Amino acid sequence: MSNKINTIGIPSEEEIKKAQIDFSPRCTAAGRVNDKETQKMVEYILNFARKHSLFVLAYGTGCGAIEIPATMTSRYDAERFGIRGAATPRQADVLLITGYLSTKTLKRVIRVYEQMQDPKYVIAFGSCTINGGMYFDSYNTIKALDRYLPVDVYIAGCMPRPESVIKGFIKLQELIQNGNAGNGECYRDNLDWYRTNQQKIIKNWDFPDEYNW
Amino acid sequence: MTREKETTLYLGPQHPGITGNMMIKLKVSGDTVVSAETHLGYLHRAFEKLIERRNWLQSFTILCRFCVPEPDPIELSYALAVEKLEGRAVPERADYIRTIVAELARIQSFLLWYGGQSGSGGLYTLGQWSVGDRNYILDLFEDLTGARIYHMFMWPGGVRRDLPEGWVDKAYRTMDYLEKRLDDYNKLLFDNAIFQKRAQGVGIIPKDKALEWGVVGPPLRGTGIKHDVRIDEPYAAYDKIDFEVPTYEGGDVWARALVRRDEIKQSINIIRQALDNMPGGSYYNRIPNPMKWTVPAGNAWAKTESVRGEIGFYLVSDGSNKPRRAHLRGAAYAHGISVLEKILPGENIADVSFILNSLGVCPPEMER
Amino acid sequence: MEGIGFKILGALLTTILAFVVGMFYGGLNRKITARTQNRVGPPVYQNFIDLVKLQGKRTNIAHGFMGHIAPVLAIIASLTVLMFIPVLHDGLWFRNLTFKGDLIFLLYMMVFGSLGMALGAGQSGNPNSAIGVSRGLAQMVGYEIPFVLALVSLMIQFHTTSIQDLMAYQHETGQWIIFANPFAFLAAILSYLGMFRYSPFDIVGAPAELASGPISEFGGKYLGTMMTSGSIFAFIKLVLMVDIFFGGAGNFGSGFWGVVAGLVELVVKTFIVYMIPVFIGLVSPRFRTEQAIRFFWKWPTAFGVIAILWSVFL
Amino acid sequence: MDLIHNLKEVFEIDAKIKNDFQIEVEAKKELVSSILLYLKNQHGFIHLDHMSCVDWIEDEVFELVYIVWNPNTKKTVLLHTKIDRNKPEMENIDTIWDQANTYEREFREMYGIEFPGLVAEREFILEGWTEMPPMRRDFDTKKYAEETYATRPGRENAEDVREKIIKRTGEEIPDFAKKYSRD
Repeated sequence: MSNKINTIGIPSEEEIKKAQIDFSPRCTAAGRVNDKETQKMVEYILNFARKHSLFVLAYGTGCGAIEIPATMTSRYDAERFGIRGAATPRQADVLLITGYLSTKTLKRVIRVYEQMQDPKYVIAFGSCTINGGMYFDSYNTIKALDRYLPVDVYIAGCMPRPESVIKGFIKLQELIQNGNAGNGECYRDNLDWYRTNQQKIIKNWDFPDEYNW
Repeated sequence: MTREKETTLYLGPQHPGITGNMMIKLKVSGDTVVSAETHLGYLHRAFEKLIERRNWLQSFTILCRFCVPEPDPIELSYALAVEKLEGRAVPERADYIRTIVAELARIQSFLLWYGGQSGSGGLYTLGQWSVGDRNYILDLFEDLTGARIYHMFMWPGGVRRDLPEGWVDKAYRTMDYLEKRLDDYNKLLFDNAIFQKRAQGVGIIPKDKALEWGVVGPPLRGTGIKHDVRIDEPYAAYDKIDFEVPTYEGGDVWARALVRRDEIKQSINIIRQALDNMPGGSYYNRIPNPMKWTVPAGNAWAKTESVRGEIGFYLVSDGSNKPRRAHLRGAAYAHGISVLEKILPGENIADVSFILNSLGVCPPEMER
Repeated sequence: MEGIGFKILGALLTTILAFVVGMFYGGLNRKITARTQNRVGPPVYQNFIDLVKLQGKRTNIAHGFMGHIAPVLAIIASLTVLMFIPVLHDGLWFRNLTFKGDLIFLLYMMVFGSLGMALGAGQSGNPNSAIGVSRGLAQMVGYEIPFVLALVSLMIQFHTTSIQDLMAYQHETGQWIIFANPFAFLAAILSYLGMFRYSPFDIVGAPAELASGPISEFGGKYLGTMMTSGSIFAFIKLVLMVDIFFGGAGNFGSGFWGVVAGLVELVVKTFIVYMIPVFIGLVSPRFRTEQAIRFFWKWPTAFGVIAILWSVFL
Repeated sequence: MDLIHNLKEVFEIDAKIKNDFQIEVEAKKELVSSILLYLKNQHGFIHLDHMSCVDWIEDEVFELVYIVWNPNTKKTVLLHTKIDRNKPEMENIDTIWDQANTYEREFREMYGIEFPGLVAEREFILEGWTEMPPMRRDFDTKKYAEETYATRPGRENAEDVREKIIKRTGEEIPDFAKKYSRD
């Protein structure tokens, strides 16, 4: 599998080396279950199904959520690509991070992400998930989402228009078909790295008692 | 009925029925809500802190993101407050354009409300229609301001640009189309016996308490109290335009829905009048170089009528090129927390989302 | 023609038919919904894709033993009921285990699937599931009464507890029971609205209220199995309706072409019946639980009582 | 204008007319709750529009603003008061208006102003916050954000982002975007 960058927002390998920072762990093909060499036909069919049946979790984490109704309804109609809403994380495939994440929401988003079942995908909306956007100096929002959750596709813009949202979904579909999307395993393998980052900003990890089902 | 065991139900932050990223902690006995508690902070971006670091014009990029479904009234409140502080005059044409933009914002937000209200009640068809048709309004915005949602259009001293060529005709056509469609919507929603059953007698705000509780906007007019900032303290060109403010008695979800149904027609009427009587002349009383632009020290309180009620800005200047303090009074500030906690107990859990939508609870403007 | 191998083949064919038709109807529902809502909508085979994806999920979480067994119970229930429904009148292939008392048997078995789901949802610990289950059971109490009344009125009127006999009667006289006892039909179709759980009776899994109710905690293959069971159940309900009230399908002999013609007739008839809950669902908001029960105990029950009186005195 | 007269008479404070609809009053912090009660009960200012807080760090004070509105006369009163910034404490008025509770919780969290008698959870908007109350002016949000959150490195040169993307992924610039390109 090539090391081609699947998203625009993440800097390339050379850039990372140049900047001397450790960015999100990159999963190699060996770490993936959907290795195309082994179960070629089955995986092809499954990937086809995965690609055309994306259940999006109904969680508007930020202001980008205002374009989701527009994307889902009659003019743009995302359902023709098999994209539909799912009410709970157990049923969902795609987690949309619609914009900035405050630390309080990030805690819930992590929880939600961990409740979702593999393969699961993350689409990040808007410039604020890429580099903080206009909230670059805000004390309560995170600046680079892929430090805390593995992101499959970034959609740039503030806020992205429904057309670009659909473009993002199509990009995700391409990645799924090629077996390059779905970073659930990657997240589990590098859980320490992600946890360290998460715990740096979320000081209070407790959930209410009734939350633990 | 015997006392059942109470269950704690977390409505949100991830929940299809919530009107934004917030959480309502419900104590439920059977199907009845015993107590409700609003939890906020999921959308806190520290806007007011950030505005203290931006200059007067840069603040606009942040302002419109206060409340996503209707950014324009917030921009307008801020612009009015700055104009009050500085004493800057606004050309008459700008006033009319502002009126049109504010009313278009109102219509698009009402169309979104149609979707929310009917969707939370289980009628998804109407939401698909109205949110789809909302795109026509957003198209008008796009032609006028260059963006669908966030416009940053109404600046201190007027508006950012003049009406583009052909825009007026397009606006007329869109209004005609919408008026036709509204009949369909109303047939589907308001003539529906099940919706009437669901909405009547639910989420009642008592008339004698409404003002004291801080209820504003359509929920207030739904209790029969006639209060509208557009009439009480006219801004923009509302004092030159003839329109009515509908009120209904009852204070329940049904009355609020009726108020909104009538208001959207009034908005169309206002836009038509404003387009008819559009004066010529300048649209912008130019401000000096924004980086050096200072506003005299003082404080100002300006409010406008948004879809969900009055939106006010308390603005303090210390004479520098940055606001000292800009504090938004969101329309939903009282609705979403204290009013909700008062009216939810005793209701059915099926109606929680219904009531949330009819109050127009919008979390980002509560926590900013 | 009555060998055991033949029976098994028939059972398999019935299952496949029920699965395919049920899933396609789900897709058609989505397509028709989309067209009503001014949209293009997903392809009609979308439900199959969804199912493959759900079964292809790499991780599946179950909350305890009942969470694991609940979808199995649901699908067993639906397959069992399917075996006792005469799908075609003449087609011996699709008769399966039909026996003389199947109408009474069905009344019991049709509850079974919901109970399995209830048990599984109860163990997940999610309050949404628990509330959804209690709502579902309450609603079931609501719609079962008119449904039972309707069927009982038919049993009284035609002195039989066998669906096959009802079909034979309709075939012989040429008069559908919808005309012979219209009130029974009204009671049954109204309780069907509740059984299908489309608006206005989708209170069990109401998204805006309870996330998705009992199935909140089911994902992956569990959800897929639930979905399959739901599709088969939808088919069963439709076939039962057609069998009882619309003269059944397949009065063209038991030859190959007779069976094919019968299946075509079945699909046409069930589709028409299916459109009733779909179109009502498209334009109705959701009832509250107590409103739904009150509704069922008012009009459909009244129709059911009238149907019984009708069958006794006519 | 008997409101201004009455305020002068009862509380010995000067009210001044701000504009057609607004009257501005400045009062000592001890008087605030009685003035608000008086306005609410005697003059029909039954609607609490807004409460605000301004940090005047130079003068070492917090300025609290209460904005009340009369639905009959359509007049607004802005009541200002100043409290000591080093030991910020203010009377709790949620017995007069319930919704003041929320504002006061917010000020307690954002400015560290204590309201004795305020019954509510301390955490309102922030969660697990250990720094100084963030809306105080001496809290540097940019510095905090840079220290706390991982940031993505910015551009190194002024190269057009679009060209960079082309080089990296081989994507084409759409036609409509070409006219905004630099060359």
